[in-house]
Amino acid sequence: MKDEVVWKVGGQQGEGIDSTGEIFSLALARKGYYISSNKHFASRIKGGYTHYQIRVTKDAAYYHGDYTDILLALDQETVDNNKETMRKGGIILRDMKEELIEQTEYITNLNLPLTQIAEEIGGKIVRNMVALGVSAALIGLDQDLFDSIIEDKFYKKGDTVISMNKNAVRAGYQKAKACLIEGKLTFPALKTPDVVTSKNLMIGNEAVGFGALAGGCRFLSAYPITPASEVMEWLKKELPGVGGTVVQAEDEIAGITMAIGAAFSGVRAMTSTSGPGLSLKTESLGLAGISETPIVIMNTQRGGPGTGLPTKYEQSDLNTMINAGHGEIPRIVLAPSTVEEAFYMTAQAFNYAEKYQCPVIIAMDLYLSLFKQTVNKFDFSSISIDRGKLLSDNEVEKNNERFFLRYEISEDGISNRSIPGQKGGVHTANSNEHGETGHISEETTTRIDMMKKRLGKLAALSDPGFDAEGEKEADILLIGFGSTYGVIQEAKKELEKNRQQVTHVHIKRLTPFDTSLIDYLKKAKQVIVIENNYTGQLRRLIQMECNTGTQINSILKYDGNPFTLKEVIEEIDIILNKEAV
Amino acid sequence: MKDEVVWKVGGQQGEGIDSTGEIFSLALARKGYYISSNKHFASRIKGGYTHYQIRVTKDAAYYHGDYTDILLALDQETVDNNKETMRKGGIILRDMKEELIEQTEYITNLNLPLTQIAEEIGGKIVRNMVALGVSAALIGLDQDLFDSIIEDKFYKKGDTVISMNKNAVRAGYQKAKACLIEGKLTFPALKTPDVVTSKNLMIGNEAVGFGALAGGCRFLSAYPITPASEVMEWLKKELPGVGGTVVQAEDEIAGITMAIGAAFSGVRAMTSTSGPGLSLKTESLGLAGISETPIVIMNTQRGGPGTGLPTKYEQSDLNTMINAGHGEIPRIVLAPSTVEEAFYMTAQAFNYAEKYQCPVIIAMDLYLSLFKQTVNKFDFSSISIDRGKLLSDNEVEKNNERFFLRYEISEDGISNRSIPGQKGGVHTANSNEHGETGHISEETTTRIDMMKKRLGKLAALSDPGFDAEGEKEADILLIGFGSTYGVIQEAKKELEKNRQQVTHVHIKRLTPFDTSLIDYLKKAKQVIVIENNYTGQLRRLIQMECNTGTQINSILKYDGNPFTLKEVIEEIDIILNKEAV
Amino acid sequence: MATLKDFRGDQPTWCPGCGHFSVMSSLQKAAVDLGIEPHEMGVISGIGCSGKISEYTRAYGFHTLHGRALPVAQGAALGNKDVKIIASGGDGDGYGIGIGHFIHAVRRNIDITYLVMDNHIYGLTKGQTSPTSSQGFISKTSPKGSSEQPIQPLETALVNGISFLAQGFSGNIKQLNELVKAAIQHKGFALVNVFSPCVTFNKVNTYDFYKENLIDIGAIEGYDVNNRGKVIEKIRETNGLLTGILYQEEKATFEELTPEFPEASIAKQNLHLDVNVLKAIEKQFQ
Amino acid sequence: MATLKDFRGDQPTWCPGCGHFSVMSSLQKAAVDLGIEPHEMGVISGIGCSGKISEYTRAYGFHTLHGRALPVAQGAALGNKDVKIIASGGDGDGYGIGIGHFIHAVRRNIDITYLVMDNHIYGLTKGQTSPTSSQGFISKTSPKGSSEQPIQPLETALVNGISFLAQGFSGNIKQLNELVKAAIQHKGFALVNVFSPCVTFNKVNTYDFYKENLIDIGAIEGYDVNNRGKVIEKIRETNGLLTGILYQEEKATFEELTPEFPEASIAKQNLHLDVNVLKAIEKQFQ
Ligand SMILES: Cc1ncc(C[n+]2csc(CCOP(=O)(O)OP(=O)(O)O)c2C)c(N)n1
Ligand SMILES: Cc1ncc(C[n+]2csc(CCOP(=O)(O)OP(=O)(O)O)c2C)c(N)n1
Ligand code: SF4
Ligand code: SF4
Ligand SMILES: [Mg+2]
Ligand SMILES: [Mg+2]
Repeated sequence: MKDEVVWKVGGQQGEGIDSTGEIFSLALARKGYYISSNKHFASRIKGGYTHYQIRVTKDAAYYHGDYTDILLALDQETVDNNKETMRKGGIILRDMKEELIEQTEYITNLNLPLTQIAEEIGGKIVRNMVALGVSAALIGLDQDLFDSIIEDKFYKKGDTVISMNKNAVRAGYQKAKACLIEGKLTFPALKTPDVVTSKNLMIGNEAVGFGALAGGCRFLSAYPITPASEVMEWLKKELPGVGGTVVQAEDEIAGITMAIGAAFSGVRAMTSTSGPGLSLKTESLGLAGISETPIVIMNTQRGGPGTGLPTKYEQSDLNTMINAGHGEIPRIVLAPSTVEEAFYMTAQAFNYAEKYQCPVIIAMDLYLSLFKQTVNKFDFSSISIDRGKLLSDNEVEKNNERFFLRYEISEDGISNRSIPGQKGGVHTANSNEHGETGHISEETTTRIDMMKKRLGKLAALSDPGFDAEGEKEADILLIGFGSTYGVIQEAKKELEKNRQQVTHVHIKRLTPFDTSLIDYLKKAKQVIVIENNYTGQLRRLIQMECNTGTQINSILKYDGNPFTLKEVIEEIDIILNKEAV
Repeated sequence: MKDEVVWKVGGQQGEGIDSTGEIFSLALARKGYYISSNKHFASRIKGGYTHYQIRVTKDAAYYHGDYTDILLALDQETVDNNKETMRKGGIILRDMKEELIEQTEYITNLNLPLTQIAEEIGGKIVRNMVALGVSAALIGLDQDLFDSIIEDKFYKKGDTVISMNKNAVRAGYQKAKACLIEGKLTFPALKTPDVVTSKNLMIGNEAVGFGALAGGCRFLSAYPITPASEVMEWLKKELPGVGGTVVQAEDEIAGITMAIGAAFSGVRAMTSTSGPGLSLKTESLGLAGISETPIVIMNTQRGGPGTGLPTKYEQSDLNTMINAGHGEIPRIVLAPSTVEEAFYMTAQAFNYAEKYQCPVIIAMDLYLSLFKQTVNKFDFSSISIDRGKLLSDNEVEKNNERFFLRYEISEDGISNRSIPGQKGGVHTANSNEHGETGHISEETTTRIDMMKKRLGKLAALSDPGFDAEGEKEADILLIGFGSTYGVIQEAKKELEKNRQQVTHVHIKRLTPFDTSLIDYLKKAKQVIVIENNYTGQLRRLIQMECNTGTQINSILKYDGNPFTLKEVIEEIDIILNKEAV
Repeated sequence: MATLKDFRGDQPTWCPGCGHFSVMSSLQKAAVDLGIEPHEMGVISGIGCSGKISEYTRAYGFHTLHGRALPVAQGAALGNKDVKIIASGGDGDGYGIGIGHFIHAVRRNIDITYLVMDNHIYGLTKGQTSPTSSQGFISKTSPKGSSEQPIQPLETALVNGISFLAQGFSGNIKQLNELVKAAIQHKGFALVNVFSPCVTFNKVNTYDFYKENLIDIGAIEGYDVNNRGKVIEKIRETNGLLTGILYQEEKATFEELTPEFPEASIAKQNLHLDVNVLKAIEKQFQ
Repeated sequence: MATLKDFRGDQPTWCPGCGHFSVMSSLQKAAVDLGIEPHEMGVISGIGCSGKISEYTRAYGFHTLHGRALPVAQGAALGNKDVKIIASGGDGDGYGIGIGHFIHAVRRNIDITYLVMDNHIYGLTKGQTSPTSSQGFISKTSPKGSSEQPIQPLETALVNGISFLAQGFSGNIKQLNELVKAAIQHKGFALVNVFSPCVTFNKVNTYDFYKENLIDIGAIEGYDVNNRGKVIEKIRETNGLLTGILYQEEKATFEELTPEFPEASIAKQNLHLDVNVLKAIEKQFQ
């Protein structure tokens, strides 16, 4: 029995690759398996090679795997592109008139007349269902695996369509089962999970949207952009149900400034975008900073710069998320490393924004944003809503000065907040330097006070800024952020097999940076930062923040694709060997 | 005799403070003196206290001085605001009916009936001329000091006006001279410069404009903003004369993208702005980077963030100039430290832009941009124009492939460039990742090649990135950038009086950073970075780039005003004493 | 009931005689006349001399960025529909850098009032040509005369479906006050364009110029304030030198047209959702 | 003389049936018809499916940023007036994020041609509501119907002084070719708005829809292509569903109106100035 199976379907865009992959993964998620997936697609609307890779695991995993166990190849291009990725014992399943089972030492070629079977049942349209049936049998699951999904998916289309699809699955299933029973084909079955609880299957953008909703967000204004649009699209459906609204803005600047306006009015507000949009929002980020308006900005990184590689993966917006904008503002940049974390961190982002009255950026990346992963059912009771120093109507009304001291100098640098409509709370929010009532001031003393207030207030943010697994005194310290989490985890396990002491630090908050990392840097023998960009932005950030003089190695990849585990291990080996010389 | 005089005129905006200061400094520049000046003004159009401080020195200086020797106070507010700044032996000159000379041990109060004298000659309008005459006498210069300027300034208004003004000067002059001669008043005269050659008197924005013109810039598109507008305004007057043009764009994004279009067409093109505008240009900076279009962007820093302190001085755009923009691009950021350098560096910026085919930012600040300084007459013959790999029509025509390889992979990462209209040069410039002809490509190998090409090409830039005055093995290493140059120079001299070995490193190129600084960091006993912002952006940049682990101290000021020498010295003392404990 | 004094904010630093004074007092008077309290109004301005209106008016204010008053104002209006939102700024702010937001705000028709102080110049940056400056206008950035045809904000607004359009003049504060009042009372996006002379930098579009050239629509026979086509024609004919309520219609707002737009102000929604509500939403992922 | 083949660039990846194919071939054919060589033309596009025209047309191309084709194009046109500059993009690109540049380009009247492929949808990002989508339009971002009135680019251009305005349809490539040709020949800013159906994401504004609803101005009696006011009226009457050259006039360009605008292309100016020229300029500082 196996702990995992990597299943992949490939073909041309428009051949239903996506929906096939989704049905497959949802079925397994309902059975309690963990799913990590990855897609390859071209930046065009129709046509072009595409594939959908799904790793099914008994235990939690956050990496879609280097190898393929079952390849469902809808055309020859899929075979050509993927045959090198086949793992020993794997099966390449092709749709061919001529049935064939060819077991080589390494893999099995399995040609089945999928189209023909489908046509007998109801048409080529159910071909992928036949293939799913074959897959279920190979993995060792039941033939009713997809039944409930078929029912959900086609309930509007009626019983005929439903039973046609179910039949297609069964036909494929029986075909494969027969081969297995007859011993023409061998494939070890997948172990069942220890605890069988069905899981959520979702993309990171949905998790961000849902996290926002659960975290009290009631307003989103944004402009469409790949790979961020799903946040807006999802919230457009869901926010009205909880008393909120979504505005499709005319551009990214309007996207953020409308959100700032809504936040000023007292609403938890957000905008979502990707690199080019973030660049356009740069000036307005400063507005939120100096006016101390709490907003949340989701930025999902894609291949840059310029229009770059809009449908490819990269982690190259770190510098700009942390630094962009003239002058100096307080900001918080959170980097979730899994889809699950994207949910909770987004909810938390709104608390941070209101508590510290500053912009909070959620740093996602295309991998986290777009590829479906399983997530344990959410613990909604763990989500609290803390509005910080936002005063109630009654509290504000107590003020009987002419102006409310919206920017009152206080010990922690955070001032009480009133919102339009509240009696006693009149003030001017301002992008100009201002005094305590918010009115313009160019006094040097005021300037100094306000700078200290704004830039000092995050000092109180003492939550840990990274997760560390392993000891400080490590042979190897691996550091990453964002969606490299899964692959670094597996690299750590691999290296530990050689009895090396490996510590994995994953940075969760890029700024304010948690400099307790210094201890790890000083004690580790080898420090390696693993990230998907050219210049080593995270490494350089660590150098700037920690200033330890520690020699830090980089493992970088910037070709638009995530690391494979093999690449990471090889690069680590090179670094270790270099040192050994 | 004195080596320097600090002269200051103050009053309400609209009282001719500016023109008084300008006539004064121009007269002295013509006599070969060096001028450093500083203005204080409010962010409003009329009214509000303002002053103009001018330091006249026999030898070159780049700092306007801490103290005042002659204060021309047009109102009581000026006296109140400045009396603490008076240097021993100084004179406060007031316009009062009642004549008075009151010599205290520390200063002299000199009340003269300036208005009355002016009215006798031709009206209150020449009051400031009377005051200038007084000033000339006090400093020990001739009464015809202002004659040529009066002639230049009023030549359109005719002889009556000219002689009225000259008479006003003389009247003031004689009044003061009489007091001096009679011994009622003492003030040591100013030494004459060793070499009497008249100098240019200009603001940094004019120097940038002129440097651009001399450096071959023929197109500027920009949007008005304080303190950058003078670049556009000056070039609007001057570019047409040399075959260029200026477009006032509808916003900053159009400002930079029009310049990119013009650069694409083969013109040396530029945009000029300040912080908020730079923030808006962030996305387009990336366009220039990935499309390898050579453009120059002048950013003059003012008080940030947001609208901030638009008429105040700060050095807080460093982070954003270096980092802003999603994804990764090659960029050069040059930081002139004097008005003179602003001229030569701007000219050079166009060579860099074309040689490396990337955006070049000129990092100015409000102090450098707006306050008049003397500059030695320019050595125009030192300016060369190097268009890099821009091919001639003939060279391009040799290509008979269907497409020109605009992004050809080459050893130095820089490709030959053709421009529209050139036969044989057809290609697509692109903000998407692209292959050698410029057409979109998502191939991983192309991506890797292009990233290496773009981000590697600045490796060849080996010009020194900083100026060092002093030894590497210093007791104290002072580091700064931009307009702190002058005050750090004088601090070095002060400290050297105590026999301390002081080295002053002034960073001239913020990126690519010249890491030969590492040597200095490692060898100095004390490292102190002096800069005008809150977070120590230059210090942090050095930490990131040099990663030496050296303890670096910061001296920071962020109240909107430049450092005084006194502040710098005091802060250095605190640091040194802290260490001593 | 609030009085004029209640609406006075910081001490203005505009040049004596600046047209912006009248716009500000018209707004303050309109609020008093309409029985609005300072805390029930939000004045959201861009950057420019004009933008300082949010400093000088005592109300909830937001002095935003150059060109961005409108989107901030729209966000604030959607966030709390119980507050009267006034967006405000200059010609450069609104019709130069901000023209994109302007057109989209017009067609979006959210319930706000937009006051533009149109002095045909960039005042705060000390006198550059603005998008409403006439062709040939001489300034620091067009020392030999501007080469561009001025933008036509009134017509642009009309063709893109504006539901309330008025134009006033700082030299006629009585009328201006009425226009601002009507604009605030209008449901939907209401623009009041005000000729508000810059006495320091614009020596062409002066008080005298407007006194001589403005035509009040009251004086035009058969002027039909509900006929969009005819209004456009009239504006074209008179080179835009009209004053009064130029166009008005009843029109559904964005809020009304947005499905399920919350009845109660969004700012007052309960953020603490029942776990069952969240679980019901979660179902779609299972 | 260049042939159609000379203008073919990269292999298009548009969906089969996409309206953008016709716009591209019309441009290529117009260039051939006018005897323009590929190296004498610059195609400057924004980002969108439409923006890919600069990939698929063999000419000097610049595939810029979303919404920024126009300023880049204007810069390029001013830089070298001997090259024919074609700016191009989609409705989202040009009338959404880019509408500000559009209006200012119109009033600036630099000599370029602007081709907008208007499919009333955001194509490349997979089907969101665009600024020209009709009210009530259903898409991913307006699942219950859009709440905004569509933008009116034709009228907006006309009221702001456009000197050439045409509208075509991808289903009528013969006419489209003529329109593009006329636009290129026009001196000044020329807009060709093209109804260019997105067969994948827009099921409302289809070929059939346009075939049924478009009126050619050739079929309208007494249509006066020089009467701006009347043209605006006509567009309003027909809800903009007109094709043909809708408006044209001779008008001085920005280049002509700009004092001392260089005679020779700026790109060809000598950059090496004589020291005496520089010294003469330096005098002002002494
Ligand atoms: C992004 C940005 N660009 C430019 C500026 C500089 N700026 C401040 S106000 C202004 C123009 C003011 O003109 P207008 O909007 O007409 O207002 P007025 O001063 O005439 O009332 C400009 C360009 C800025 N603050 N921010
Ligand atoms: C600054 C920025 N925002 C958003 C995007 C994402 N984006 C790419 S194309 C596009 C819209 C395309 O629509 P349209 O301009 O109508 O062209 P079409 O694809 O319909 O031809 C958007 C929003 C981007 N690339 N850059
Ligand atoms: S500069 Fe002009 S607009 Fe600004 S305050 Fe003065 S008069 Fe008013
Ligand atoms: S998505 Fe629409 S616009 Fe894009 S290529 Fe396909 S049909 Fe054309
Ligand atoms: Mg103005
Ligand atoms: Mg479109």
